[in-house]
Amino acid sequence: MKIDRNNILTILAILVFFLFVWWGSNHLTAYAVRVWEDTLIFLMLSAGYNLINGVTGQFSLEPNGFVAIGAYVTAILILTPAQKESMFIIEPMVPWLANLHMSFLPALIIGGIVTAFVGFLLGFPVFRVRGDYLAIVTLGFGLTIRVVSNNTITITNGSLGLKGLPTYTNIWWCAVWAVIAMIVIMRIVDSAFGRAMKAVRDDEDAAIAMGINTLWIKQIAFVTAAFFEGVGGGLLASLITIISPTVFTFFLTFELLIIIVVGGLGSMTGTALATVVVVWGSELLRVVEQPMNIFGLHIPGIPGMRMVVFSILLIIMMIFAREGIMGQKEFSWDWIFNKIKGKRA
Amino acid sequence: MSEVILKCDKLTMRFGGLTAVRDFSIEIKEHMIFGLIGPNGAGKTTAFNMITGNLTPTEGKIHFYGQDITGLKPYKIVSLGMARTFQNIRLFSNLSVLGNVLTGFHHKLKYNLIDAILRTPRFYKYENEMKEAGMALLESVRLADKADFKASELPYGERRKVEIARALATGPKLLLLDEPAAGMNPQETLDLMYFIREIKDKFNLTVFLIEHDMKFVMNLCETIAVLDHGVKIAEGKPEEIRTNPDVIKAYLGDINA
Amino acid sequence: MDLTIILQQLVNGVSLGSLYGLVAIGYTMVYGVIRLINFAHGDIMMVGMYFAFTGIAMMFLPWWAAFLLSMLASALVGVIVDRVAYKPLRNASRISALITAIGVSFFLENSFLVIYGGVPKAFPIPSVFNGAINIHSVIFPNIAIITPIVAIVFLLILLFILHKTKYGMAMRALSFDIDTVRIMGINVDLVISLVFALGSFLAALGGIFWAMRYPAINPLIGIMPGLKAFAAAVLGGIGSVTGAALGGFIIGVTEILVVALFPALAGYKDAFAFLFLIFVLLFKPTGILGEDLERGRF
Amino acid sequence: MKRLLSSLVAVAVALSFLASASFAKEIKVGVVWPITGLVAAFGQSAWKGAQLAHSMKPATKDGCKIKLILLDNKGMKLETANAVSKLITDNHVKAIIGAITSSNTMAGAPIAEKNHIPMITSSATNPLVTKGKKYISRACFIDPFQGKVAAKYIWNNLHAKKAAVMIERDQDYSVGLAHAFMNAYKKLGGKIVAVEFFQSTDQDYSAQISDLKSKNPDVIYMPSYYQELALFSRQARQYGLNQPIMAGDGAEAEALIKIGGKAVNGLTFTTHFDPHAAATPLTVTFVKAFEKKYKTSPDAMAALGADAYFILVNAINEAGGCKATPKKINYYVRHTKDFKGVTGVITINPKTGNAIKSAVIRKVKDGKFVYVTTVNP
Amino acid sequence: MLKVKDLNVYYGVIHAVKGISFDVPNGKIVTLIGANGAGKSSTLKAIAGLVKPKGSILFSDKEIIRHPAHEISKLGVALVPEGRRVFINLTILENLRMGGFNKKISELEPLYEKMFELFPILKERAHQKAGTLSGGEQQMLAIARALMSEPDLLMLDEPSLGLAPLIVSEVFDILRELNKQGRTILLVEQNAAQALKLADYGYVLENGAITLEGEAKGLLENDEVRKRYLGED
Repeated sequence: MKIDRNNILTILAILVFFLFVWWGSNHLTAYAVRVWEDTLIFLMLSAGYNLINGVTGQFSLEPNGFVAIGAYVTAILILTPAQKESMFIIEPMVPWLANLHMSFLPALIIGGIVTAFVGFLLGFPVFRVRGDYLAIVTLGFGLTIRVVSNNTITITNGSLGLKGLPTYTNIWWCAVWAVIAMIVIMRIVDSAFGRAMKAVRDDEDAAIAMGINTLWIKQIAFVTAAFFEGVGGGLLASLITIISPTVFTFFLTFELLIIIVVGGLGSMTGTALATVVVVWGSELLRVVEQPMNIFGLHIPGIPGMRMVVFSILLIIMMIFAREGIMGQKEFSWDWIFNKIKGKRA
Repeated sequence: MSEVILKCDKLTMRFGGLTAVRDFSIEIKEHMIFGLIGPNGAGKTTAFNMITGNLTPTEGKIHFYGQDITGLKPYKIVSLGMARTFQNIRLFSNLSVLGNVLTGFHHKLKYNLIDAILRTPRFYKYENEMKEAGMALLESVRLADKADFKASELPYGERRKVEIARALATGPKLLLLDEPAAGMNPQETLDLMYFIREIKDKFNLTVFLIEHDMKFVMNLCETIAVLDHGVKIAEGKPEEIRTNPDVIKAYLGDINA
Repeated sequence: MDLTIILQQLVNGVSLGSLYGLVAIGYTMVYGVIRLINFAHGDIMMVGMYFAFTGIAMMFLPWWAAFLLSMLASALVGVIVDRVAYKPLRNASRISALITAIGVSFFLENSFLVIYGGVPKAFPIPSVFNGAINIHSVIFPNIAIITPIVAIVFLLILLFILHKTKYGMAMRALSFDIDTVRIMGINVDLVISLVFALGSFLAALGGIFWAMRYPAINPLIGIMPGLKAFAAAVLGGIGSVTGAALGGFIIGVTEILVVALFPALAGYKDAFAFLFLIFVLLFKPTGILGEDLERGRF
Repeated sequence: MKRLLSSLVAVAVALSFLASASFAKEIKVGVVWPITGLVAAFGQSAWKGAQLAHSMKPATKDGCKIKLILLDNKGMKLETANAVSKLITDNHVKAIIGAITSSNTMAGAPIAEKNHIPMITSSATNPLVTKGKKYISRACFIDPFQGKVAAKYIWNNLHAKKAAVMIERDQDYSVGLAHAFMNAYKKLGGKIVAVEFFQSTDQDYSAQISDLKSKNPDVIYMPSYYQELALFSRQARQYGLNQPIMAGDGAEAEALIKIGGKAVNGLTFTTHFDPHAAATPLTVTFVKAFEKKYKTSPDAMAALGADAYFILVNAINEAGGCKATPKKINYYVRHTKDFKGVTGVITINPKTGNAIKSAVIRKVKDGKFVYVTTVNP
Repeated sequence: MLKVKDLNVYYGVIHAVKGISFDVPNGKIVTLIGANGAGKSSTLKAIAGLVKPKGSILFSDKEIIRHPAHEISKLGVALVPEGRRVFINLTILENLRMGGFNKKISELEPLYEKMFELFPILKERAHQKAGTLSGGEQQMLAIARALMSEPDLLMLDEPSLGLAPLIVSEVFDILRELNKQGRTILLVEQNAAQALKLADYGYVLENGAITLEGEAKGLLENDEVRKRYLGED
């Protein structure tokens, strides 16, 4: 890596971030830490998702499927053989998986790699279609993963799911992985590969005419996204300690979609901001379900109102502010310095 | 004197029951400017798309420098040395002018994904090399001062030039231009004509273009083929085409009317 | 597996398929005119079920009146959804519109959850639709026979509207180009509202018949049939009404027959529609009867 | 956009202060139940029960007010974990009631366990929920017990030697209970002649029914929820499959009879309580109050929700009202002995946290649920 | 008949038409010429109500600016859009029916007859899909479709685009004929030579503003126009 102003600033920013993590893990309430853990995992998931949806412009709806794969693989690897034996009450687990056991880091990485490989295989059929068709086909993939995990009982334990996973995930795991994901993805975006991805997004036929193997470029984005979504799934699995086919529903994809749109499609720094806004916002929205007194007026808590308000806010945002926070722009040091010097961005 | 670089042999393209192009044969020699004319819907763009690999001909063969390229993927054909522009200018609107040009280098990229992620010396070396080459190319088409502009911010005429520069970045031997003068006024068209001649010499190109503007084609091209309803009805030097009775009947009408 | 069972299953499949078809028509028409996957369409099914439920169980209307009112009210909901949420986004990118549609879907689900509660309601089945008939010891539930008939009748009515009335013609023209329809002196927003009304009307009809097959309704009940109906619409060729109906029949029949013939695969039933869809898209990207709506790429 | 969001956040923060401002002498109890999402029905029902129980007993003996804070988990695991965490660290609750389903409860349990906050679940019946946990207890019996009760009833009372099982493949509740039943039934000497699978929201059971007809069991055990049970019963009777059907506690809902009509007549199921076969005096007062307030009889979810609350209040009482520490509360929850709750007499095993209590068998007769018998552990 | 005053069209930040004013008198042919991106099409779209402009557009002394497009059409303004835009998925007859959407059923039959008289080619193929027509035939259909509403003002956006020179002259002949029958025409063209030969009056648009105007004959003689738009040195 070159030692120049921007890289030094980036390293400093990362150090400050970890300092915040260190401070937070000691001073924030367990609940706040918990929500920050969610935020960081979601940041990793949505950064990957934005690479394929925002940067490469391939509107796909598969992340819940990828997250599920990563979660299952990691969970299977970190459970002890004894735990698995007691859990698989319908049919015993296939022996070669039942006896596999390893520590968290290799399990996460294998989870990511397996997911990436599935993404790679999936890419060939799905990228033969474009636009809305791609959306619906990838949506079907997420659904298929759920159906498969319900039925491959000797691997996934069917609807009973995998329970009592060891809780390795903590704020440090989340923070380090989120930073790795952001660095890797932003570096891909800021390279010839990223340019090719944007070219595919802006005009796929013209990109082909430039000699770009667009299938390959889409695959790079897809597989990278799949890897980080798989790792994120592993982190989530160990965080919530129990996974079953119903955990990773379309709602997860939908939340990620909201994040990348709020942040601005194609903008990674926007995604980071939006992750914080959306994850914390939806926690803060719990207020609307609590009974409250406003100026002496008693409003009883209406269960379910949170989701109603959430969806209304989303619709309003799409109508009035659909560019998101950052648009397609990216926060960068050059941009700041130019801003300070008053130059054209 | 010069070698045949593109040879189309009885190309036929059918869409369902419709035959868009029938038995289309041409030969293009090195360093010539070849024009293909005909009304909308005559099959010109279809012929183009077959040559660039966007469509696979139902029948017939295409040879490029003697190599059979029929049915090859478009990006492979580009790497063999053939580049194109589009009728309605298709730039990457959210990339800068330089970024647009750099995409043309992608097919001969010299670093891999790992280099990009780890920011290896190789990454910096070739990334800088590419940027320099891109700037040099923009310099040579007199667009260097616009390198940082978004492609969508440029006026029409310059966008066309950027599109051509982008195609040049792929390092073509044969450049295919789809109605380059569409939407330009006579003054701009004239500029474009000089521009095409200039880059042809500078980059040692062969040019194959589709056009409507008769004056443009007649002045620029050495050989012209005329397509009508998917069939080539004439081929020859501009003055031959101008006086060819078939062409007059099917296409030109009384040109001085 | 003997022949009577196959026959039974076939009738069943046709009945299920015609429901998918009814819902798929709304997807295909909306997509045809404004290029939007109306994610909330499955939820309109749910809205139809709840309205009909309210009519019969709470307002004590005769069933036919409740059904009709429910379908009309659902049509109105469809129109309102379009006017409020989709119309401001006509010129926005497709992804914005699609996300809005997902937002509308969540809004409908959750507001019905707040209004009616999450406890599934028992949908009252009018006696006409209850019971079964016995033909040569093969038993056909009444509902399985009535459903396809109703579906075909409404499909024919719809085709008549599309091909023999001037507003139907305007709808077909819209699927080609909105601005040009506008300069013909046609109030395009009105036509789009009509499309939403027709689609939602049929979705509510589909919903009501769905509720009579599975009479425990909850606010999330529309999601799955909605997705499958969309798959049916794409399979049949999006933009084509007959294609949507055909796609619905195909998905319904294969879903039931595969389960009947290969019980081991029964668990994969819900994924089946999508695998089928992927397969079709790979070999015929525009679906069975579809035309290429993206025509003119070069 | 940014301005919109920041002002929204500001309003939210201000409101949350208003909402959480408290003055009275009180002790906070968190409730994590699904109010939205796929299993919202159960959460809403349990919440009704708990609210009623709260109105019946809003404070401890020494006048310490109980404040219930309900958080919706949407039936999702991640949300459950967040909600439990929030209740503990933001709301400073001393104990938690939740969550409805076993898997959601298990997602929240490790956090309660780590923070030493007692958590009592009203209706998570999977044995793994409390396994190895010191702070997790439950107000309901566990699946193996319910399965055993059903097996015994079929073997002893129905004298059935051959049973078929219908399993709802994608519901862990159904899969778990079915296996508990099969193990118990086989131990008694019974024979499982067929195992059929189906899925939630399946509309058509004709394939399974024709298979069952050919296997000719004496009884069909179908541990599933009421919608599927009602639909299956209707079609089974329509297609001439007339064997008795036995089910688990998921059967209990008015909708079973509304949907099933005559076809569910005779359907028998194991459950937690019967509102009209009073097990304790509390049953009578609770059912009466419930019927007065909600114009309907409480279902098992509501009764269990109330019981979870009553057990907790009882423990808080013992632990010293407002002065109670979570640790003490947990001690008394775990040492609940012969507590006369709504669903019967409850004793909690101090070691496992599982409730030891009787199960009730009810059946449908002439369009009504009627009491059959009580099976003691 | 049409009086445009200080017309401005914005697309986001792009100022496409910058305060132009012009008149189209009754019974005349007026042409707007200029290069691609000069704002010609935007002007027509603004008049037709397809984009939201600022300024004033008086049609038969009635302010129609910001009226919805279908209202403007009903007042008697018809547009033949750029690229023809015939409904390729409808038959030729249906295309005509779309043009006469607001006509009573009884009024339609004579109008069809009139169109078939004007464009005999359409009659032969009345029941074919418009997509099967050639470019020139589609242009005829687009004009016929516009005429079905019996407009007082007929606007055409680049009718010569992409047509063989032979067909172009045919189309212009028809316009001349229509004008003789009393139709007022506003024509936007890049093919300046043809357009000026046909028109009574011309305006030259450049970068969204009018730089020259005058009798068409006069403009044809103008050196500047000859150099820039007719390509003559």
